[in-house]
Amino acid sequence: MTVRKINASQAVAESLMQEMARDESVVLLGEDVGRSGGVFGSSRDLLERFGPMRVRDTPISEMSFTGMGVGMAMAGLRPVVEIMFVDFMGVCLEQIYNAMAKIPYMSGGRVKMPMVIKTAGGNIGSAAQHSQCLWGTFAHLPGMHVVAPASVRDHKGLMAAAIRSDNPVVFIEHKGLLLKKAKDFLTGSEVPEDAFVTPIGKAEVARKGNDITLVTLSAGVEYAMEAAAEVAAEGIDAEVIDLRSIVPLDTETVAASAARTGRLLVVDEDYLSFGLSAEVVVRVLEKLGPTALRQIRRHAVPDVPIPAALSLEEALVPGPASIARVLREMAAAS
Amino acid sequence: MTVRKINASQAVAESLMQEMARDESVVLLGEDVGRSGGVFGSSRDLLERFGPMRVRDTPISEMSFTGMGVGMAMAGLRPVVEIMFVDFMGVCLEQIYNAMAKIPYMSGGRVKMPMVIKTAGGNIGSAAQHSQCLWGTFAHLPGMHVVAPASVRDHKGLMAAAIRSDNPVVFIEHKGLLLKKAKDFLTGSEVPEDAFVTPIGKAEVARKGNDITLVTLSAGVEYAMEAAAEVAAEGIDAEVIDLRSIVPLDTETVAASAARTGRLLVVDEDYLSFGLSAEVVVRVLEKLGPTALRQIRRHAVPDVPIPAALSLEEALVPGPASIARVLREMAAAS
Amino acid sequence: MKLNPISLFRTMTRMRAFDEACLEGVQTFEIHGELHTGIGQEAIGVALAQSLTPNDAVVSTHRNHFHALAKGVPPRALMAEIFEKETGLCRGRGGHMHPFDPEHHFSATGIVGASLPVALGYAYKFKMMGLPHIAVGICGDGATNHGTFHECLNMAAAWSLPLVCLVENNEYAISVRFRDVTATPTIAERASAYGITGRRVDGTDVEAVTLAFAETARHTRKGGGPSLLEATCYRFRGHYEGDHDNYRERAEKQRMRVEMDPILRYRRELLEHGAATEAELDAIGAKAREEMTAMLADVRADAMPDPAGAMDYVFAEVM
Amino acid sequence: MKLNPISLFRTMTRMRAFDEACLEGVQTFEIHGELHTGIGQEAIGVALAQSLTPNDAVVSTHRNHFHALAKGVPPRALMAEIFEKETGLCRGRGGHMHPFDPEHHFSATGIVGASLPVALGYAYKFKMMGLPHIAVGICGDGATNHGTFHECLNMAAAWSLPLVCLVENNEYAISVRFRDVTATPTIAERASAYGITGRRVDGTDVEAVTLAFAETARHTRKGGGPSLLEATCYRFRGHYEGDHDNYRERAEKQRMRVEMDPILRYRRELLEHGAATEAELDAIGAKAREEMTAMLADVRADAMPDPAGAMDYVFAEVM
Ligand SMILES: Cc1ncc(C[n+]2csc(CCOP(=O)(O)OP(=O)(O)O)c2C)c(N)n1
Ligand SMILES: Cc1ncc(C[n+]2csc(CCOP(=O)(O)OP(=O)(O)O)c2C)c(N)n1
Ligand SMILES: [Mg+2]
Ligand SMILES: [Mg+2]
Repeated sequence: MTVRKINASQAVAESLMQEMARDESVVLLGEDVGRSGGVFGSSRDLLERFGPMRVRDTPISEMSFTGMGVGMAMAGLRPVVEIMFVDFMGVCLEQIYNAMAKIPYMSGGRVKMPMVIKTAGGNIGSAAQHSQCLWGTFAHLPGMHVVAPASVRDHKGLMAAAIRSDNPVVFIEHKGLLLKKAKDFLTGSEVPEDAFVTPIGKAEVARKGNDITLVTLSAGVEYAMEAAAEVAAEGIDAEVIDLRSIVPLDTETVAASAARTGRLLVVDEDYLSFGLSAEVVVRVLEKLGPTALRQIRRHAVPDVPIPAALSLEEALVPGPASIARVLREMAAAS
Repeated sequence: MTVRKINASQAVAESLMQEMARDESVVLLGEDVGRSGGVFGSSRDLLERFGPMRVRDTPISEMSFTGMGVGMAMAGLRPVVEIMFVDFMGVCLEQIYNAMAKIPYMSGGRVKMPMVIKTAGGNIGSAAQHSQCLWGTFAHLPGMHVVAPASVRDHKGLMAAAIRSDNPVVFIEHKGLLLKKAKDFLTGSEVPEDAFVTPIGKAEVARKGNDITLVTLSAGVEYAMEAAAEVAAEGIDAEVIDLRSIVPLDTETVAASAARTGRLLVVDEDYLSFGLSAEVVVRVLEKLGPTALRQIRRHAVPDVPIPAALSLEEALVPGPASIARVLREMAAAS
Repeated sequence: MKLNPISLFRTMTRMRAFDEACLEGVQTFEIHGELHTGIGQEAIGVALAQSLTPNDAVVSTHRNHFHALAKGVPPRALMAEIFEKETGLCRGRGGHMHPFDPEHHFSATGIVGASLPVALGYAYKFKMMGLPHIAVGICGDGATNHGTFHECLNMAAAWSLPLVCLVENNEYAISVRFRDVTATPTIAERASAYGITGRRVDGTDVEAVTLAFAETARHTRKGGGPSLLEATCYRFRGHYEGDHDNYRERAEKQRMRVEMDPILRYRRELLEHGAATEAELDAIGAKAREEMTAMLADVRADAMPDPAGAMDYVFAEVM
Repeated sequence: MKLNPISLFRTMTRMRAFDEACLEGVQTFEIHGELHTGIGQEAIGVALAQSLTPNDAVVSTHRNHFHALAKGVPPRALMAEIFEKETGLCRGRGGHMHPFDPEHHFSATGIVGASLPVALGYAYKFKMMGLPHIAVGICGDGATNHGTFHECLNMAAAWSLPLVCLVENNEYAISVRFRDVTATPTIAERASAYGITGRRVDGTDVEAVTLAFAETARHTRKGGGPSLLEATCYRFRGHYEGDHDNYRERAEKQRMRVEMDPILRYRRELLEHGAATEAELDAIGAKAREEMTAMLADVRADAMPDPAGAMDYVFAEVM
């Protein structure tokens, strides 16, 4: 199988291309997915290849075209609905959580919902209404899988898995990763040319280590790898776990690592409270026992809207430097 | 001060009445709040008293009338916007979390947002799209206070506090409590006639106890009181804490109790994962230390949409019987 | 289109008997939650039944029983779902507001304004596949003031999708009067904002609404793009069972129950034109009630869902 | 209404110079994120400036600079906010998409379709208090296909609120052509769905759009209820700085930049009618650029917000 270096937006576009070629029922719709190829280029060339009925530029009517996706899925298609930025989910959450996520259950298993919500999150200096990750928001609401790829390879493999899944999947890309050059990925950017599937629900150990279990996902993995490399020089050996998906959450892999290290750090670019970080901690404790961990740390956006000024954003959003700082603090504390 | 027994919907209506009389800038709007007096009667008599400009029956246009509330607040009014059932927040979350919750911060503190979202949640056999609590969803998104009263007294006092607050407040009533008769409240239904304020952010110990710290809110408090009374006969002495608000979260009160009992149970009628229950546990551990608790339990809706059939709902939603069962299990385990 | 008056009458009568049977479950608390009956709005259900093909899709609302019956959803399974039985259409998981029948391309939603988008998805698929089917999105007058009405009609018209938007205008959204919250006297006239034809018809005149719906459906089925049909009617009972309904004048309700009862109206008409005798029509009524009473008895004997299965069906089996 | 041509010209010129000064910050990465300029749409900004009173409210969009300037937001504080400085209108917390100026009753949102609802709130308050002010909700052509357009115009009309909906129709929502996703050729004609008057005007003809907006505003201010004004225009730059903008033909862009430049057009007109000399107009341009260049230098010297204050302002001080 040929393997090349490509970037994340190419990986997503390639996966869409291959899945659409493979299965005629796959349809992509959203704002600017067609003539423009996606504001991050992650649907480039698809309109030319598949035409406007399968690659549909929509008006700015998210509530209705998300619901249109629900109807398409019920009618037997496999829609991929792009919500340009995850921040906009507030205009269409109704169709996402009351319809897409619940219809399989409400129908007593009679209706499948093979639908993907494709959206972009993450902090790249775009202020309060165009930053955010919000995977915690989706994950709290039952009935959907929530995926957020980190490596370029996973952008391709997890998108294929999401499209082929008979379950609704919220697929959250990170704007920073979409804009990153192939050569700059610490987790590598070698991607097989042929289509392949990365199973949803299995975390990956991105870096093995013995001292501290660092759990994160999406761009957090790149930041964590950078931080881990930095503190490694100081003798701190962090294990970096890329969750890949929040629902399902691979507690198994996390708990196995935390049982070894006794120290758990969750790095989350989403808001701190009532989200991913506490859930990971408690799942581990539920598995290992309430006193199994010597140290527990959460490093996330501290419940504040994302400010416009970079000087402020940097003070709030986890990045390589702040992660390294936390790792050092943890290492020093015991 | 005269004190009478009234029910929760009366308490809310009375509080609205008094606050509207007190302050001309308070305005109530939403579906069926006027001519019908609210589907649960919690805005009865207000239209007659204050007229249609201050008590506004709206069309089913939640996104826009929620945003209208935001504009009213910016223009100097104090809007109370009713979203009939919390389940409908998916059609207007945009204005709630991107505007109402963020504008104070985005404006660098120049704009105040004295706005209340009044809504009803809770499980009373109304199936997947008309049950749910969703306080975890609001709480994850920064910038708003999230309140859910339990006692009749708090329905009145917290509503007054919400209206007088310069911060946006999501006020989640429980349908079961709104429909409950005054005489059936275990937490009492004596309410002063005059207006009063119950501060937002301070939990209340609804029942003192030494064995297990049971943290809950809203109808959960009534269920917990019933369960605690039941197991008390068996020598299990549970302390029941009514959080009253999720944001701010009164970690102080919870941690103080848990430090004494060593056993923490969170009972949450909202979905289990990525919500209130894990957050409470981790806040306590962050305060007391990672190995401070002998037992940790979460009892919440196990990440499944609410089914229509009561036989199924009862199997999923915490109630007096299931809470008593968990308390017994905890007591037996150590 | 040739109408069979007796069949129209019978279908209306059976629909009403169906909902009346359900009402018995409300008295006994077998049905908890807020049941929305369609009583008074039967003629519109019949109009649907007369024109739809098995492959057409219908997406309905909280007030969906007649639309489901019209689309061919098995009444027995529907009633069992309304009673939340394991034998129900959705194994008791959905309940009366959320019946899903993929075989008959029928679904509903309890969220106002959420039906049209889903119908649009079916319409899109039909167009994409070049199929001669239509998707009918149903909503109430209240729902037409929701943003999705605008968004969906716009998209359907811009892309010429086979969507029929059928509005049941019963003048109220719970307690809120249509005229108090709507800028235009009719809904049909709003069609011009989408360059499509809108039509208003008396939805309690079963022949008129049947013909109007048939024409509308034919227009859309033939590739004419989306269409909008407003059928006026009146809801005879409270918004839901348990609604105090004190926001409508008693006099108004009494008058409307006489003037706007589609079954009574049609009965008078049939008798006047000698199309049937009193005895024949009474027999149809009696038979319908008998059928539904028997069905109710059957449904009551069905088992409730087993709590052990409460967590089933959240996700599809893993591939 | 008596227009002062030189003042119109000057205001347009200053607006463009303002945005051109901001563009310099994009080159240098002082402004990161996606800056949306209004270049090409100045005449509409001027129209606002001519008719609004200090007490009127304006709620704008992601493309808000000219509307802010028109409403009297101090340019210095606005530019500092665009550069995310502590001296900015919102202390660097809001940024270019979210300027809030309560003193001048101006705000904006980065969410498409989210401006009209907020404007409606101001309109409601004005009506409730019996004040003679109007609220202007601004949106793009793309935003008119969002549900809030429908919901807000409906409510405003049903309750006769003083809302002016001003649509800047630049034919594109990022890459999506208005005509590809909209059922009607114009937006103005959709007004009929709300029983209000809709009007379409050439938004690059500064006098025409100024007069049209003035009439529209007067109608609404006088208690005539809401109104809708569609101003046609063309966006000269990419949707945001950094946009590849390869979805618009180069030829189209070139042609439009000549034909639809409101400043060039008005310059030609003024010269033709002898209302001003080349030198006078050049001087106005030079002065505007000078002013904005100086402002830019000032802003650049301002401090970035102190990270220590990153958590401030989430909540108001406790009572
Ligand atoms: C988004 C949303 N808002 C509010 C409700 C509560 N609600 C249920 S039915 C209804 C009235 C609907 O009126 P209409 O569309 O005219 O239908 P009708 O009940 O008259 O058949 C309301 C407000 C809801 N289910 N969904
Ligand atoms: C709800 C929502 N959907 C999508 C976007 C992304 N977006 C920002 S501006 C824009 C296009 C807006 O077009 P239009 O309303 O015509 O305004 P213009 O940019 O042309 O001035 C889009 C799609 C958004 N900000 N909010
Ligand atoms: Mg109605
Ligand atoms: Mg535009």
